[in-house]
Amino acid sequence: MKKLINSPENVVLESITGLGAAFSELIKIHTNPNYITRADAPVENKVALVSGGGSGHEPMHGGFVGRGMLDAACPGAVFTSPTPDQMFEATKAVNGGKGVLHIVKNYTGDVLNFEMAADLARAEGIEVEAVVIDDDVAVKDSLWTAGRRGVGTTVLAEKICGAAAEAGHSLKEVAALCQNVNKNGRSMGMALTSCIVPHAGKPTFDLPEDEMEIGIGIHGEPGRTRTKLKSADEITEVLLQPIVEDLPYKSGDEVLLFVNSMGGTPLLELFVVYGKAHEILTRQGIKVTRSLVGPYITSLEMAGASITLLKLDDEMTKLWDAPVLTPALRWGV
Amino acid sequence: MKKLINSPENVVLESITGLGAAFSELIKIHTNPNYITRADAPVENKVALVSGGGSGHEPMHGGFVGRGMLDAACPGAVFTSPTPDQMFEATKAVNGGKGVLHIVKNYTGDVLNFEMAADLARAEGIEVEAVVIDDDVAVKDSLWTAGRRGVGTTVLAEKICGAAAEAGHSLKEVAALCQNVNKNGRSMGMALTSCIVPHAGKPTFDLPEDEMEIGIGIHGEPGRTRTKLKSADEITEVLLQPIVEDLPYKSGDEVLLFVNSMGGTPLLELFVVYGKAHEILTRQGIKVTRSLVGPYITSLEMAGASITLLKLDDEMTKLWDAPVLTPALRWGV
Amino acid sequence: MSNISSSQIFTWIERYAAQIAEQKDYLTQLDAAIGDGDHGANMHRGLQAILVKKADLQNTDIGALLKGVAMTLISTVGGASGALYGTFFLQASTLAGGKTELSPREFGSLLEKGLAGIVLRGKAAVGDKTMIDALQPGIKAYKDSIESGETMEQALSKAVSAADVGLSSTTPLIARKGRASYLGERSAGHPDPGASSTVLLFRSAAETLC
Amino acid sequence: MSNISSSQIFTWIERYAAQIAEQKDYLTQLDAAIGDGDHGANMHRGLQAILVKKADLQNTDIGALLKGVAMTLISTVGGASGALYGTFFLQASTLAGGKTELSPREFGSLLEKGLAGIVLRGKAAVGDKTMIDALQPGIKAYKDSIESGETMEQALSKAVSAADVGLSSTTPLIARKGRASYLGERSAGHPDPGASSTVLLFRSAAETLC
Ligand SMILES: Nc1ncnc2c1ncn2[C@@H]1O[C@H](COP(=O)(O)OP(=O)(O)O)[C@@H](O)[C@H]1O
Ligand SMILES: Nc1ncnc2c1ncn2[C@@H]1O[C@H](COP(=O)(O)OP(=O)(O)O)[C@@H](O)[C@H]1O
Ligand SMILES: [Mg+2]
Ligand SMILES: [Mg+2]
Ligand SMILES: [Mg+2]
Ligand SMILES: [Mg+2]
Repeated sequence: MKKLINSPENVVLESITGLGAAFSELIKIHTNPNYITRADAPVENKVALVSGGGSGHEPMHGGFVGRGMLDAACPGAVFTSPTPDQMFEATKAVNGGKGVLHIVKNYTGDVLNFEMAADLARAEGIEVEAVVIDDDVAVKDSLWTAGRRGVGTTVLAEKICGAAAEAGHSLKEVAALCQNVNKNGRSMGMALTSCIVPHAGKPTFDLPEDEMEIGIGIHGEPGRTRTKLKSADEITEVLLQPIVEDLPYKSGDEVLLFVNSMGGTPLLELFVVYGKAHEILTRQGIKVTRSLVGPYITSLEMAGASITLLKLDDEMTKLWDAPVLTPALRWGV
Repeated sequence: MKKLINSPENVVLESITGLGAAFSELIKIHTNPNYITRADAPVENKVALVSGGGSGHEPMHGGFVGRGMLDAACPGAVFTSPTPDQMFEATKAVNGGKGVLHIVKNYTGDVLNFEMAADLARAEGIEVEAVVIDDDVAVKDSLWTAGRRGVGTTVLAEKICGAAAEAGHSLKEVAALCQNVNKNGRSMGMALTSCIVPHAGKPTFDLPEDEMEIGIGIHGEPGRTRTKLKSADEITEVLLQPIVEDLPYKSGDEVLLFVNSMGGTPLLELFVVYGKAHEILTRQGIKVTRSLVGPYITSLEMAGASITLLKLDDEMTKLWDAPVLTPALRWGV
Repeated sequence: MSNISSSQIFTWIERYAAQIAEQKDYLTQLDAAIGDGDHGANMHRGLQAILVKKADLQNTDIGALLKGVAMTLISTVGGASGALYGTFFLQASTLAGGKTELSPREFGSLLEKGLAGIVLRGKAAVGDKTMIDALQPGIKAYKDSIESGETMEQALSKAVSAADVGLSSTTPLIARKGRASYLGERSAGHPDPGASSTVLLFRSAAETLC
Repeated sequence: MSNISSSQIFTWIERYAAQIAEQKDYLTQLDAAIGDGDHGANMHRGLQAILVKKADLQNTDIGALLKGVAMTLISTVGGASGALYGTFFLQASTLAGGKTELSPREFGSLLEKGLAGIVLRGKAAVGDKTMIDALQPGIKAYKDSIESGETMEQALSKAVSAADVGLSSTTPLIARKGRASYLGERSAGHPDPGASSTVLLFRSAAETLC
């Protein structure tokens, strides 16, 4: 296993320690239980945003803690949802008296552990709302299943809701906005290679040299289908079409186009995908008015990409453009 | 070869087209010959900065074009220096009447092609200065060789000199500053895996599962030595020690610590290295006052990392903090 | 029929920890096929954390012991299994407050209470390809056996068998809950990792509680 | 001894393009060992670009032809070799302005002028493990042969042999110029890719210019 780590047991703690050292002006690392808060937390009279999930998706979520985005992030073990005590402590630490929003990706583990944390926090009199992000069109939605996974839209929701909280919106409003972002966001991803979970020490799945996985999640889990390798243009089509059809996104819509690297795919390639996606959408009359391109919600060193579309309204666009000052997203300030 | 591309021939053009579509407010793509300029180029009465090099190092250099950094970038074929006509056209396009600085990484191809371009530009009456960056301590310096490679310090020089140009410094001043940044910057890199050059279709070198290359450059070239895989802490020591000893950096020095991913190494791991490097320097009394962590000067999908130290003075620190608005670096604006 | 002492309960958990340690890679392998390849590591982390607290957990009543087990699992395992196994022991503990021994029948009620907690949290039913597919038939077999006057040994042996059958029944199923559900039809043909770790829970009980 | 016509010069370049196309992967392999694995692709890109301009380049004097070759290499190859081979042909072209044929001796002067251009740009000398190690002895052998009254065929055949010996001489060397120099002692034991493409330049000349 070729990794720049010391041991699978210590990688998460050592990594967030490094993150904290690099960005000590923006964030503060708390350990035992592990969570990351804004350096200036709690911010009085602001709705606080807490997210979290398994590690291995960096910069999400720790890299999104800071002004205009998250107040706290709770990193679990690699690909394993964090435990309730992490979210409970984080929630208490960032509560500024206006309530706390939990932004939860729809995985059974994340949902259950966040629920338990919210119960604990409410028992201490903290107002907590939770919004579950479930935007992955690769997974067929149904009342009878765990439903869709939460993927790329999470990043956008954290940015947009973080700006709303900064602007003084109430907990109910920020939660409703988060629901609305989730309702208007759709994603799909693919993998060229598997990743290696440090504890496992070998690839989660074997993928022959001429095949790829379509419809993968962000935990190294296999996708919906395995197909022969295709060109970047074809892959972009394969990812984009189910997304566009699902909402559906229509001619005249304004969208944010988010092309994400799963970690191992370099920018050179990512911008080829972005260019093609932009071209396809433009041809369909869908206007790309905002973009995000890069490794933002990753799967360790997995090679592959995901595409997220978010249908924007004026409010969301304004909130997207609002200042943000975090380790991984920085603008306007 | 598992890549999100359509063909090795088209990957660079398609990628910069995507880059241009994603950041049309900041940059403009010119083709035939290929170069990327600030959207508002030429900026009158400002020294213009032009850099360039082989592609495959993204976000460098195209991602660094914009306010407060480069005026133009010239992308060559993957790992192949651009041709003089690219730099010549770019130089003409961004010249705002105050002269143009060429920031050149020390590779024979880059140096020769930039020289030819400068000759052409000077023949048209444009004042051109060139500064060659050669900061790689893995390469023994000597009058009789091609000298050290230009690596991580290039990114820092482009940022700092871009800010100086923005602040109205003259061409002579910006060139002298660039020399000074180069004089105070040192780097060293290592690889866990080889990368695959699209045209070649297979790894540039074979690296057994339990070995790594120390002292690699950014073109998939083998390093100085091949050793058994070590822990992240040990690798950090192996990279940092020759850097610190070379300048040397001394107790009391203020430095910028830049920990760079070669592309395939995810942030989870990179921050482990950053944390260790920060700890080692702090123990030696070297004060890390600024940081940069992430994939900024890469080698396609190569797994590995490099460390760059830059000894800061007050002016450099101020210029580092100055606003920058490019696809890949954005702050203060 | 003799009662179950609190020290036996701890021995049960200790045996479970040993079995998980032994099967860790196998459980992870099962989870890699249809999940995210961490079930073995998750469970192992939690149970090792319990062993560290041995001194505290051994010298207390069954309610406090089970609550300690629950809280440790909840705060160290993470993932779906941490919340669910944690809830199982937490709910079970509520019926054992202050008790230092349990009758076989009481033990059955604890298991049922734990199961109800998992169902409430996870909203899965038999057939969804989860730990429930082993846990529910295992508990039912235990209770039926005790009700019909059989020994603890017989009851736990029947529980193991029923859980095992439940585990096997998950193989052809298409998952409807948990991470495996994202795979849709590709989840069929693999046993459920959580059901597999549940079988070990019964097996370690059979080896320690009679 | 007959003169070299401008159409022969183009045929030379065409043959060179064909040989590069054929040896592309081999050259790249040499460059992967001690450089960055692009020398074959670089040269191939440039020579294919020249072929595209065939119509223009064929109907012109030797000076313009060589200048066209030079400019195309310079603007399509990139890397060290683009600048250096480009400079070679550019400098050579300065001695052939308006000419439609060259005597063998004039041709030798062109080659020498080209070599001087490369040396001026690249500052390498024989022994630095670069194309110079093949180019310089090749040109010297050619000139010596012509001076001593031998035929074009003999002169070019000697040039090929001398260049080949030069190429072989690069194998044990530690590189002092170009990318291979970064490898230090690890560069020893591999032939230089640029010296290898230079041998092909002589070989294609031998096949087309006599
Ligand atoms: N809703 C649910 N109800 C009951 N058990 C579940 C549910 N979701 C998942 N599980 C169980 O959890 C197991 C997976 O646990 P684990 O791999 O540790 O967590 P995660 O899925 O978060 O990675 C599954 O094999 C399944 O038995
Ligand atoms: N300073 C120099 N003088 C002469 N030839 C050189 C010099 N530097 C490099 N070369 C030649 O260039 C060849 C490499 O060309 P190529 O691989 O196309 O360019 P790059 O090194 O930029 O990737 C080397 O094998 C060597 O023969
Ligand atoms: Mg998990
Ligand atoms: Mg090259
Ligand atoms: Mg799992
Ligand atoms: Mg080369």
